[in-house]
Amino acid sequence: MANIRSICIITINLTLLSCLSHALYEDQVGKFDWKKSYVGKVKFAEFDARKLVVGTEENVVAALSSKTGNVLWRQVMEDPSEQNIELLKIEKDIITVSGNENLWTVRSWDVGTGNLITEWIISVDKVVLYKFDVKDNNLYVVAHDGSMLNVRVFDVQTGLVKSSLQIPFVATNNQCILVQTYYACLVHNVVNYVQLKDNSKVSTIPLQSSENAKISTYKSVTPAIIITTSSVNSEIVFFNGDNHQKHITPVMPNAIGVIDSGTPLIFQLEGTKNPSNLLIKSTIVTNGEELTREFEYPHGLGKPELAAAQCIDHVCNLLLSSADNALLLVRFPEAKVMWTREEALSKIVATEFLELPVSELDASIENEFKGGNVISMFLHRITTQCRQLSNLVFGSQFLANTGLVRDDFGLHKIIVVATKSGKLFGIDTLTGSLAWTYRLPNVKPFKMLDSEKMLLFVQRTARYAPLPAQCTLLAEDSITGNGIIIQFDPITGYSEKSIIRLNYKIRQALLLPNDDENHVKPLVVYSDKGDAFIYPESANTAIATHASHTYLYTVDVNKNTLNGHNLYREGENIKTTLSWTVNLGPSKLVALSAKSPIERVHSQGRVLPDRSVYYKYVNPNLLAVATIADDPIHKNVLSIYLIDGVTGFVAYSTSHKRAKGPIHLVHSENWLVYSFFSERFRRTEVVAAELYEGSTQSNSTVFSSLAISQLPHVETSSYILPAFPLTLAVSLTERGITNKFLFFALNNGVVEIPWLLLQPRFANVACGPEESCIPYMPEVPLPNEAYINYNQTLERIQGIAVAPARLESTSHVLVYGLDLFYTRVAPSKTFDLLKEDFDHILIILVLVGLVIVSFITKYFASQKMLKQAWK
Amino acid sequence: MGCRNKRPPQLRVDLSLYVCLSHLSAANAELPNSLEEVNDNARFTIEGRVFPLSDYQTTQSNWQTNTRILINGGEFRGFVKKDGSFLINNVPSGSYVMEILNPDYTFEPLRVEINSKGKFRARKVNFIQSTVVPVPYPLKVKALTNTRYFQVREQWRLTDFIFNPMVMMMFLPLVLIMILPKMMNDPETKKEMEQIQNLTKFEMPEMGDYVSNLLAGTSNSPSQDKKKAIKNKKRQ
Amino acid sequence: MLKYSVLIFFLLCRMAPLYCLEQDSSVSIKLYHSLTGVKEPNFTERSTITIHSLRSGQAIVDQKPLSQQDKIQLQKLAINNEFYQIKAVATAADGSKQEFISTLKACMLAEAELDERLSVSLDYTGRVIGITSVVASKGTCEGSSVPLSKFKDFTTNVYVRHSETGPIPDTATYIQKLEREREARERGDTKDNRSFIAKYWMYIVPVVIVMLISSASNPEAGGGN
Amino acid sequence: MSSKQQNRRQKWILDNTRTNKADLASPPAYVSSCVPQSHEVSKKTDINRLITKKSWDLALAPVKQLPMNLFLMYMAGNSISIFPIMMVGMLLLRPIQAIWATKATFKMIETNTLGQMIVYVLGHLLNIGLALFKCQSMGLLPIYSSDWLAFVEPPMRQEYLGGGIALH
Repeated sequence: MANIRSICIITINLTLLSCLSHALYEDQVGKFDWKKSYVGKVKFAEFDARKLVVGTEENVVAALSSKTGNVLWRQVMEDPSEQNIELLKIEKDIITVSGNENLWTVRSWDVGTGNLITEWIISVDKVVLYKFDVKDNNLYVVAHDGSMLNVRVFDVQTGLVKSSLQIPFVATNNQCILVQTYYACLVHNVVNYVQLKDNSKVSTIPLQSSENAKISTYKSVTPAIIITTSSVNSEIVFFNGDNHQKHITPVMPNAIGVIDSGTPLIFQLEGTKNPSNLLIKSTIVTNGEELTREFEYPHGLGKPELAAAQCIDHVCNLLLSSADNALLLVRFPEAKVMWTREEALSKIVATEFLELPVSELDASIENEFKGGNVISMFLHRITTQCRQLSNLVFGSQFLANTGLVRDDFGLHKIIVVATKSGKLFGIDTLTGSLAWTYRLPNVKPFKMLDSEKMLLFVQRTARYAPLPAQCTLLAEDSITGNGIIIQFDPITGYSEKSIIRLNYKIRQALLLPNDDENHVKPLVVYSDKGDAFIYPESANTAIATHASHTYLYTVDVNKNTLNGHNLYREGENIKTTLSWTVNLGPSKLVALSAKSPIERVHSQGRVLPDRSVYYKYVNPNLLAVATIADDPIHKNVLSIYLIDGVTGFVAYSTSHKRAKGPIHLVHSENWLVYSFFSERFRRTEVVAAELYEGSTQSNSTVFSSLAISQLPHVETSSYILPAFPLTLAVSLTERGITNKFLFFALNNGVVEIPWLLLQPRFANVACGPEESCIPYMPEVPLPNEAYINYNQTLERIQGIAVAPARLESTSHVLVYGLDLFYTRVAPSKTFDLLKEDFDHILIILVLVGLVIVSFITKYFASQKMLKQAWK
Repeated sequence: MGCRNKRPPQLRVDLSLYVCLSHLSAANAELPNSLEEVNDNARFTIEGRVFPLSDYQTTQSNWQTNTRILINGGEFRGFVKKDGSFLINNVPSGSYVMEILNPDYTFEPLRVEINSKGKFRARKVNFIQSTVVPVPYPLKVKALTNTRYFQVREQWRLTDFIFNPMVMMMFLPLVLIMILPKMMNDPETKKEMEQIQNLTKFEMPEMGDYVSNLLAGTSNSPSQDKKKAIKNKKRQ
Repeated sequence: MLKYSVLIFFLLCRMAPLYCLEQDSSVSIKLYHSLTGVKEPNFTERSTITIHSLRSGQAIVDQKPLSQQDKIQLQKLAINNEFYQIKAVATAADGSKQEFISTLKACMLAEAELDERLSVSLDYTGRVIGITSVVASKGTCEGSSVPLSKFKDFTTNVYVRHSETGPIPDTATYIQKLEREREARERGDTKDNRSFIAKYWMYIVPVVIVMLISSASNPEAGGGN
Repeated sequence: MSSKQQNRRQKWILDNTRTNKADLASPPAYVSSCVPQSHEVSKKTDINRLITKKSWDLALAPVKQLPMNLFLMYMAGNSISIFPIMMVGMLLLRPIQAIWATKATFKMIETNTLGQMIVYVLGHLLNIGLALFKCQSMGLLPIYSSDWLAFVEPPMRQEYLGGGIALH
């Protein structure tokens, strides 16, 4: 019995030593993982033959199939926080200009394959607004400093300057656009424009009403602008040499031009009386002939805008881009939506895995004792069991009505995802399909260190059958900056109360661990004024007893301080009071990590080779904080602190000199892993620190942060990571028995690294195969088999969400970034499941064969006995 | 050297320093770290070329698009052209790790060092030891292998089954039981066996006998002596 | 009555130079406490602590005696299971002041007979980042009545806690180990030309013994035929 | 019982008292000292003696097994796989069964065999001890604190903490 553990360890260790992590078999590809590629919010879009080429705010150039909307190729350029795409045009090739205020990269790409053709840079000293456009293989770069236009014309392919000219042009810069070779500015009540060539003169377009006027580019082959005077009224002005010509009828502000077999057309979108329908209007420019089609706009999408259009033989494809970053392709004369892409999913700000409700049938069994008399209960039982039997025999077609039904192993879950654009999604883990969407208007995420986050809490799971599950999302009103709360059912996406806009700003929130009488975990929202509010309000009394055991901490990133608060109940309200402070002073707080509240620690100690136990210091209230300080001698100094969140006691602190970000922290059980870039050795280092109580456990029944009997003993060890991590996460299983995996998100995917590989070895304890210990290796091996995404590229990974399955061996992993990738991992292999390649047929055949053979031999044996008896 | 031919002409007009050195500079380049501050607006271009494995064209039709070149994990990015060459523009002097990422092929990362004068030095990345294995610049990067992400499923083979110790243990006694008696039937072998057994026959003392002798001897001997004495007396 | 106690603590002592600050400095800490609970804290002066050398962590604690009223208040806090709060104002050698708050359960303090530990945490430069008052105990309490006679004066043990220097990957020993292994392999290659019996005696001897025993155990079977 | 014994003795008795060496002259070349002593023969043939010998044989059988078992256990090794486990299991179970069946084993020997029985039981106990030692060296005995670690419940959490980066 005692050795079962060691057996497990030995087998695990053997597998570890053999391949260091368990890899996928080739036939498992796509069996339980899925990947979705996104490109981001579309900024530029152009059709080319059967392709749709887009340039997005994520600084990505991609070609989508106009038939299906799938990504044909995608090229990810520099980080959008540093560089942005400023121009995308298809001449012969795709030409993009991306960069920041004084440095631009001009690239041309092959439309078919996405190969780079040329790349050259424009670097300038003077920081003014620059405008770019391409016409006839010339790149026009216009710098406008208020009084003068500095125009340079480059050859797009070679980067050579063809000509450079200066044109006097007086205008404020913010209302100017460059349309092909025309530069136009809105100045008071007129629009001035000039053609970019030698000795050209500034012309003027007078406006009727100048208030709120705006000018924008008219997307078309011919140079033209749209002058918008109101939200529904605007006009197109075509340029022709030094002259201009207005289109006869006013158009909608987002009109778009396209040439269909030589006929120039204008496409516009208009609303209809039916709010779910939209009207597409095409107008022939030359004669004003109109053709309109009404179509049903898909439910749940935001306000659309025409992004691009293409016509081939009177069949037009219109690309619509909605306010919630979705893309739609509408075939025009049919007015049919060909496909939609939810590009909002390229910016995920909150995730949560939720268990699904039980099937109707199982639920009906649970309701058994709610019936009246014995006979009806008996009948109920019989009918439900008959149905169960028929389900077992004929497959589960009876349950197919929803599909979102809990399975035995908890492998089927729903992922609730909140995106930056304020759209919520429910994603099915089995297929990756969207179960529901919900759009929140005027919502933005909170700023948290260098990322953007919303707070998503699960107040009630689907376990309490008749009551639906309940999630709560906290975010910020994009107009006022006040907090918003939305409660919704994560399984259906239905919200009873819709958005509650609060009249205060949210500083932090905390979900209490105890349910109220409706099985809802109360949410305490802490405002910027220091007040605490409870949602739902009815839970106020229920938490009265728990309030005194509940503590809240806040980390002020601007002041670099940490504060602890006690919660107490006064009358009907919950109040907070400051209970501790830690001041990290001039150092800059760069990372914070708390333990997962659902994590369970199964083993309370580490077994030493002499089979004694070294007890872990498992403090669920421990916070890990990383700061970086500028130091005159050591450049940057990284400090890591482990701070108890209840008392503010600094349990451990360490510092690394000449260390640089990005810092990633992961904190679990009794250990902490962090990674940083060492400038001294110019490599990424990963440090694992483990906390121990010692060879006795001070209190084995309760853990209290307030009672400290001995300081934790810290073991550390450091490793080299031969890569550049983007984020760090750790696996999570139901009961915490399974070994832990660390997930390092790298540029080519997510690598799983067993914690045993990083766990600090005790200096005075031997380490070898007999001790089931992997000897220390300074460089963390990254075998190809450890990539959980195998050969699928995951770009710009921003986070990894992990959740346990009901099966102890397995955890769910969702990797999000520009791509969305879901898989399941089993750090100690699926020890609680039959192997996938378990041969049921062989076993059955062998058993049947044995039975038959035994019967045959029995027959022959009796025959022989008979014969012998006769002898 | 295709990369030099395809390199775009230098933009001298207003590009602040666009240096593109293509001579081998592994020689006497200084450690750039010390010179970082000297001239930090100088920007350089790293060039090189990716060489495909011979089976590239057959297995991955569009490997150029799927190959990304990252400097220091994404600080700078490069793209591969159709002929395999690449440029990374606008890199300040310093020491960088260049990774070439392709989903199906493994490339070795390289450390590229640029000093403030624009001298390039490339070497293999070794985080553990400070041994320098120089690599010629402009870089020529060859794919090492096909990347294998998957475990190979074990196939059921008869030999595996037969040489399984359990099976051996079950079959060997069977063989012995079946064959040995038949061998014994042959008189000659029987004789031989006997001979062998005679050879290895030892006379081992029976232990029980020994102990009982010992015990009996100690307990009985005085009485026997007495008996003897009595007998002797009788005789006399 | 003034009570001086000098307490020296070397905490987490494994390697002294690990915690050596680059510049030694001194800190003086003024402690205030609130005996009115955390809801409306009312801080009164309690003691002054002077740490002359952060490197050595020597602290001189100058405790102000507790008045009878303070003791009664403290007892009340302990009975009602309320919190005892301290405010520490640390004045560094350069004159910069920082304020820290720390809270602990009054009943725990009472049960420990006012024996508390003050943890002064420093960052790598020796600046104070946090001052926490802690009672050494194995468990908490939910309010307790302690007789007044147990309340005498605060016994404050000051722990100056430095920031460790983080570990760096141990490449040197690894390289040595690899080299040793390589050498061993090379040596092993040359040495492995012993005779068959010399190499595998441990397998041969048991086989021989088994044969001997088996033949000895059934001599009748052999000789009986 | 004694009469029965007597009968048996009658049945097998070989009256060697009658053979009188003194009566007959020794054959030529007979040296009396070289001939096995006649009283030894008489001892061997003594029924009582035979029975004691048999009973001691029985009693010492477990002790005789001990070296064999020792060797077997040494050969089995400390790895945990089916055969060593089976061997250890047998080694542990057989003596226990045998101890239970001590009475039955010694029933056929109709003398007072208490001493033998004790030796027999002790021998089996030695074997059990060997089996336990083997279990211990294989790590199958839960005698260390680490063996009970899996049953240590995680301590209850007394405080609950929440929060994060201040959003405003």
